[in-house]
Amino acid sequence: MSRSPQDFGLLHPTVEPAAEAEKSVPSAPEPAPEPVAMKATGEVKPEASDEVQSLAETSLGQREQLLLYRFMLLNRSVEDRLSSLYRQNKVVGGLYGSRGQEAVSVGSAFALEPQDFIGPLIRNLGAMLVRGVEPREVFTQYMARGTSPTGGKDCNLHFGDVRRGMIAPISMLGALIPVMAGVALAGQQQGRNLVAMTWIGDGGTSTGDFHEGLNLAAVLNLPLVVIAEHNGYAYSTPTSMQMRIENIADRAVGYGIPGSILDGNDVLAVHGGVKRAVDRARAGGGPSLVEVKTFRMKGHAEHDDAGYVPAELLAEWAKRDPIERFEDHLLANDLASPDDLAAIAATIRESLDIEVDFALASEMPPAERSLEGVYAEAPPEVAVPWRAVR
Amino acid sequence: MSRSPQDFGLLHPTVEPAAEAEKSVPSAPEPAPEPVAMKATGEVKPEASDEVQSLAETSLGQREQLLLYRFMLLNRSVEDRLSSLYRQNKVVGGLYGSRGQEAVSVGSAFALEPQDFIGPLIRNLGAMLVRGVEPREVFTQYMARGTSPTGGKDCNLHFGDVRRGMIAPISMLGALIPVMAGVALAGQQQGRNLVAMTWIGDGGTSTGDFHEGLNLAAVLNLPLVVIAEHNGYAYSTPTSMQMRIENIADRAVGYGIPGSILDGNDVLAVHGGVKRAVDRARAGGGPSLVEVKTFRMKGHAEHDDAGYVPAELLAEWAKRDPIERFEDHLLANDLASPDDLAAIAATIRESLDIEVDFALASEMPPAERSLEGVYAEAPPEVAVPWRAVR
Amino acid sequence: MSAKQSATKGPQEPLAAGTEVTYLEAIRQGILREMDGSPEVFLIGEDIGTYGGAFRLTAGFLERYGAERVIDTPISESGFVGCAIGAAMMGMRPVVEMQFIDFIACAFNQIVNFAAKNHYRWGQAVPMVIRGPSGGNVHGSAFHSQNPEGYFLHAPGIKIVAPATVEDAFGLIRSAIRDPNPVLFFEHKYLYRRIKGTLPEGEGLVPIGRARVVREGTDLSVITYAAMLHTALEAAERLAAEEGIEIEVIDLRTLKPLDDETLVASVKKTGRALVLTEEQKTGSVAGEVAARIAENCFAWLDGPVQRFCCPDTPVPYSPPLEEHYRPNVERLCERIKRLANY
Amino acid sequence: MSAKQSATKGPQEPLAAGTEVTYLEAIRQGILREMDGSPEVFLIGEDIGTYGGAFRLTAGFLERYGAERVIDTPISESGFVGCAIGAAMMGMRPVVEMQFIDFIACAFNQIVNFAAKNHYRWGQAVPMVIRGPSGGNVHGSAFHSQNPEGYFLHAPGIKIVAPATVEDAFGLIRSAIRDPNPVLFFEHKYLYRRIKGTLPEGEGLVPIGRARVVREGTDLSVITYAAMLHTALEAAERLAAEEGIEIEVIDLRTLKPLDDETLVASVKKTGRALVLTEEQKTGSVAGEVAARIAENCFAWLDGPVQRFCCPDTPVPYSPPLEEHYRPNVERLCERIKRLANY
Ligand SMILES: Cc1ncc(C[n+]2csc(CCOP(=O)(O)OP(=O)(O)O)c2C)c(N)n1
Ligand SMILES: Cc1ncc(C[n+]2csc(CCOP(=O)(O)OP(=O)(O)O)c2C)c(N)n1
Ligand SMILES: [Mg+2]
Ligand SMILES: [Mg+2]
Repeated sequence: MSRSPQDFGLLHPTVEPAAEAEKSVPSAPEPAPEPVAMKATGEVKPEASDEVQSLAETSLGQREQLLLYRFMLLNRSVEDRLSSLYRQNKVVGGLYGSRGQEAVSVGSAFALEPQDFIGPLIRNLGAMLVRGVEPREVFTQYMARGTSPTGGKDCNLHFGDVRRGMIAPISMLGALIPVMAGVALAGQQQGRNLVAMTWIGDGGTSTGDFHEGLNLAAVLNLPLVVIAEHNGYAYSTPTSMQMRIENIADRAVGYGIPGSILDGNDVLAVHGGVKRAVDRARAGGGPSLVEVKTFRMKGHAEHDDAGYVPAELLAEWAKRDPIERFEDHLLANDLASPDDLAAIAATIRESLDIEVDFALASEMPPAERSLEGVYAEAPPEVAVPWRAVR
Repeated sequence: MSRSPQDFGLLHPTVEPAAEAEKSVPSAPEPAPEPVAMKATGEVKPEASDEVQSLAETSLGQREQLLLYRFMLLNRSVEDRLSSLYRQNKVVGGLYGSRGQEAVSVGSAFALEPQDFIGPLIRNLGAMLVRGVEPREVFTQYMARGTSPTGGKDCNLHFGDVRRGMIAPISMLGALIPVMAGVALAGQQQGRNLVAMTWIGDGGTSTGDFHEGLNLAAVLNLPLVVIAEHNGYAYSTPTSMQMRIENIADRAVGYGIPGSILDGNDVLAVHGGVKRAVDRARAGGGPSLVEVKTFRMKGHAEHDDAGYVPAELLAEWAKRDPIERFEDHLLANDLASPDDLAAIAATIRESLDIEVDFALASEMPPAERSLEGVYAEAPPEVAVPWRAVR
Repeated sequence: MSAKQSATKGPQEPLAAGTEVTYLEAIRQGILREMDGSPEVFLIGEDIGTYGGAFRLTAGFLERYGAERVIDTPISESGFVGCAIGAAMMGMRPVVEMQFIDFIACAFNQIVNFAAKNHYRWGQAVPMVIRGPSGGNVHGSAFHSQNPEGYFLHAPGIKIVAPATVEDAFGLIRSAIRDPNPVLFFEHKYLYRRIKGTLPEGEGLVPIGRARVVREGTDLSVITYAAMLHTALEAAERLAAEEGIEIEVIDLRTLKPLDDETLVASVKKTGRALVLTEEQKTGSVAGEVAARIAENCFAWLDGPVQRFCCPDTPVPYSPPLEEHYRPNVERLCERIKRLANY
Repeated sequence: MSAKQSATKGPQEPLAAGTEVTYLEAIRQGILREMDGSPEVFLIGEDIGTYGGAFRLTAGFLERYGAERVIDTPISESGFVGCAIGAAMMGMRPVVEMQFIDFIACAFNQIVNFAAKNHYRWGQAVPMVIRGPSGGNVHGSAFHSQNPEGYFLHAPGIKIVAPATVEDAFGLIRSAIRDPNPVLFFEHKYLYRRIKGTLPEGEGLVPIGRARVVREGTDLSVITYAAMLHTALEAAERLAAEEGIEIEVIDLRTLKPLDDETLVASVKKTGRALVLTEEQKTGSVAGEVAARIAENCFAWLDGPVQRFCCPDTPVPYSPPLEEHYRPNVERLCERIKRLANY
């Protein structure tokens, strides 16, 4: 299926690569593009309860693959900017990143349709970018400016936008899963044919809400895709102290839903595997639990030097950097030239200059705003016409 | 292993059958008794992730088997008395029973040692009896009398006694599982070599606390045995609307702990299977999830006529009545004569007359007691000497 | 009365205006009308479909609205409250049942951190109702008798409603369902089948946020809600007859946001205030009300603002204990007399 | 100071009496002494072992006490609070860390329904402490800045402690660990490294349930706790210097059970009371305190009992918003002046 940035109202215009100039109309599907193979480097092993995605094929064509690349690079670039803003004391509060996990957020969100919904966590900036979040929204949020999506009321990636199919999390891990199940339920009730997608860390799978949410979604057969980001640690806690199993996907067994394991540092593998879960959900097959094996390449947050992570482990995973791997793939398969990639990087750089400047130039919010908006005056609008519910 | 009622400070003396007169000293193990086969009538099928206990063998000798019988009959008899007290408006509030599930409570609790702990739910009267609860404690509780174990402060089976290794539940299902994990943890820390056992309904396995408790117990490798009573319904909700899986034991997969399935209407199968889990826990093998297949033969509570349960299903399960099956087994294997069984029934009847009379003759508590005891003045005593914890 | 009989089983039809109904039936009728009127409204909870709910409040709803709008759930309060939150953000109007309101504790995080704060944080409304049987006097013990309003009073973004009469039960459940915010709707189980009233003409909406002066008086204001309203009214009649003391009785109806205006006006008139609730005293709604009166009516007060609540213990089970624990008419009259003579 | 440096990393030794320490170090030292003294005391929570806790409060404890007494858990607040409850019933003395106190909402049911009610229901004590960083002023936004005391105030069986000084932090954590009841110990994260004090000679125990008159005064009582104590003291000094108003400042220290005696004595002396807390106003501890004063000091009051709290909104993130939201010295002085001149 072909995607176009406008499907999601994507991105600052200046970062569109030239190749993206003529865009397909969202509703007009293109002929299926040639699958393009990517060299498998992941070490993911099949387990009794899991299906392992082949890394050697994809349904995505050149244009989509370049989009994936751009989103991953944008993800990393935004976070790099944030890191330097953090060092300049421009970030208010903590800074959380997803270095090394960009393929997860980007590859999975890319498998969605415009009507679908995401419920991203703090490490899913990539997914939000795919849904059309502008970098300035992220910069202003982290810098607590009045122009931020929450007007300075909430921090970091804690903002949503139902028009772009995006629900904001709360900090309490796990809580978003039942909420996204509810989004999926409403989609069903409203005949919107949508899929709800959310993410959870290895650590987050220990929460009661993970269990209650997935079980409820399974019983009600809701179109929910939960992506478990197995990135080695929950803050300082290694996965071995979080659960007594190797593969989070095994938890799917207890809910009677499909569980799969993907190489989370291979954006095509993520996209392909998640797409299967999304398609199944949309076709009425109910929820899935998709485990992606990846690694958190920085500390829990910017202040955390992650001294508890063995250097060898980091070095090992550095070799599997999802962006570098994908670059190799694009180059090796003649999907892009070094110049093409450099051009993408350059446009991102330029656009981020503008975005950061916008945020820096933004005022802090007016103090009295703190008193506004506790209660809603009007309900949310129902986005689509109703089908008969009786 | 040989057990004697005194191990648990058991039962009203009058209900001891004659055969029980000479008892072994708790610490003096008898030679292993001959295994006695019981005719398998359960329909429990093996599943990929499960081990199925053989119903055709047991480590229990005649004396223990007669004890099992007596506890099951006592369990049912106490509940029958409660039903008639309920009809006479003597019970204050709701009445909950375990008809058809007696083998579960009795068989599993019988696998414990004196130092072990149970955390029973409302349908685990049998387990409490095995631990030494006197019927009068139950009658006075249900009748809200001042002589009840809680002095009228709490209802039904909501009482505990750490001296008898018994923790009281709260109504919120699931909550007891992490608490019993804590009992197991303390046992480990204190070097008490104890096993903690608790029960949960099919419905209760949907709660967040089930997940958090079992996962924590698994990660900490705690000596906890959780028995999932798969009895067809959670109030009016059939298991198919509670979970998308056939076998609750499958949930063990997600915690990396052994899961097994037992015929819950075969007290020997329950005892044998649970004993294995208990032994494993005691030996340092960590927690287990033991599913017992059984059926709730009455409504959720006495007021519920269970009109939502198909009559055929009830009829089908009536054929597998755990007490009748065990009677057949005892008779067929010459472990008891009809007269022996009648004698046991008679002593139970007589003793329950006394117990009910005691409860009926008990006063309601004095009103001012309602104000006492919100805060503890002294901590609980640590029951055993400490081993060095460092 | 045949209309009332149909109430406890079988498919439901809206009953005609003027029909005499119980408090429980009024809530059912209110939900029924909202469901008929708005396809967004749906029910979710344990045993509400096939069984019709532990108190049979939704008996017949499954047949009438189908399984997509009457959803039986696994035992997972946090899960299905979360699910309702998600659906609400999508424009649905979930009405969640707690089988007993005590179980709301299991969904505490979803309610106070997700639902309550959402609109403030990022502007997205969460229009939903969580309702269920609360309160004691039925010997339900510590976990089937609680009044959890005090726990939620402190959560900005939540509304809390607790009707005391049939008319208010009907009008407030309808308003709660229409409100664009998360509303906790605490029904008093003791009232379910013990009080009667009449279904109104028209929509019968009762606005959230407005208290009601149920009985006018000049000597002292008793401020209360839910089952205790009836205790207050009984005391008021007795004191009027026996002592000539004229009590003004105010039914709060909405506990959050509180209707300061009505409270203050009453206390300024009477000069004395007693807050009567079934809660455990410390950290209660009664405390909040008393603090507001103390702050806003100081110059008008002829005696201390007093609270008459349950003591700070869990709800005890045995009848003599629970009776001792709960405020009753006798003890209320004594307190009022003392305060009136302050 | 080398003693203070060792505080943030590596194995811990008890520091000598007389050592100057931070509020955070005082809590650590208190726990350390209790763990040294009682093998029943153990710690459980997320990232408290290897990492030493998000605020490094337990840095070095794993090395000192081993993994059996410093237990890193999966992310499961309800699970590990429940686990602590079970262990406490067995005679252990668990000290549970909430990484941020906000996550306590996930364990609400275990706390208010299991731990709090247990002793009343069947006589079994549950001696445990749940502690963690609470409070705002660090731009932590809605989920890393909360003051949840108002939620728990209503739970019979719970004790709540919130120290404002280094000495109290040290003495109260020790008393909390020794108390045979479940104690919520709310540390104020803004104070962690901002205030200093001295480790006492001897055990330094501070009794739970006793407020402290921190500054004597004659004109008006300001009743407060935690970080707001320091705001109150600053205002008191300023008002004494600039206006000649002598404020009596009371630090509650224990929020449940409240020390009515000390409160009432102070207000009877000064005739005016202002309750200052960092909570959102409605349903707050401040409301309970105000209600008690209004009830017990009526005849002595020369002005209305007032509350100065945060408004009823979630904690906002951006600095100007959060500053506007929080009481500060300027606005407090204004309020006090108005009340003093009432
Ligand atoms: C219920 C809850 N408890 C504790 C925390 C504090 N906390 C924030 S992130 C985190 C670790 C999360 O680990 P994981 O779920 O694996 O996600 P990752 O950070 O690795 O992406 C913790 C403990 C929280 N946010 N929510
Ligand atoms: C958290 C929670 N929610 C709801 C209830 C109300 N409730 C009591 S028993 C019950 C059904 C329990 O079913 P199951 O766990 O299968 O146990 P069974 O009754 O079959 O033994 C329900 C819903 C409860 N006790 N706790
Ligand atoms: Mg992780
Ligand atoms: Mg069941």
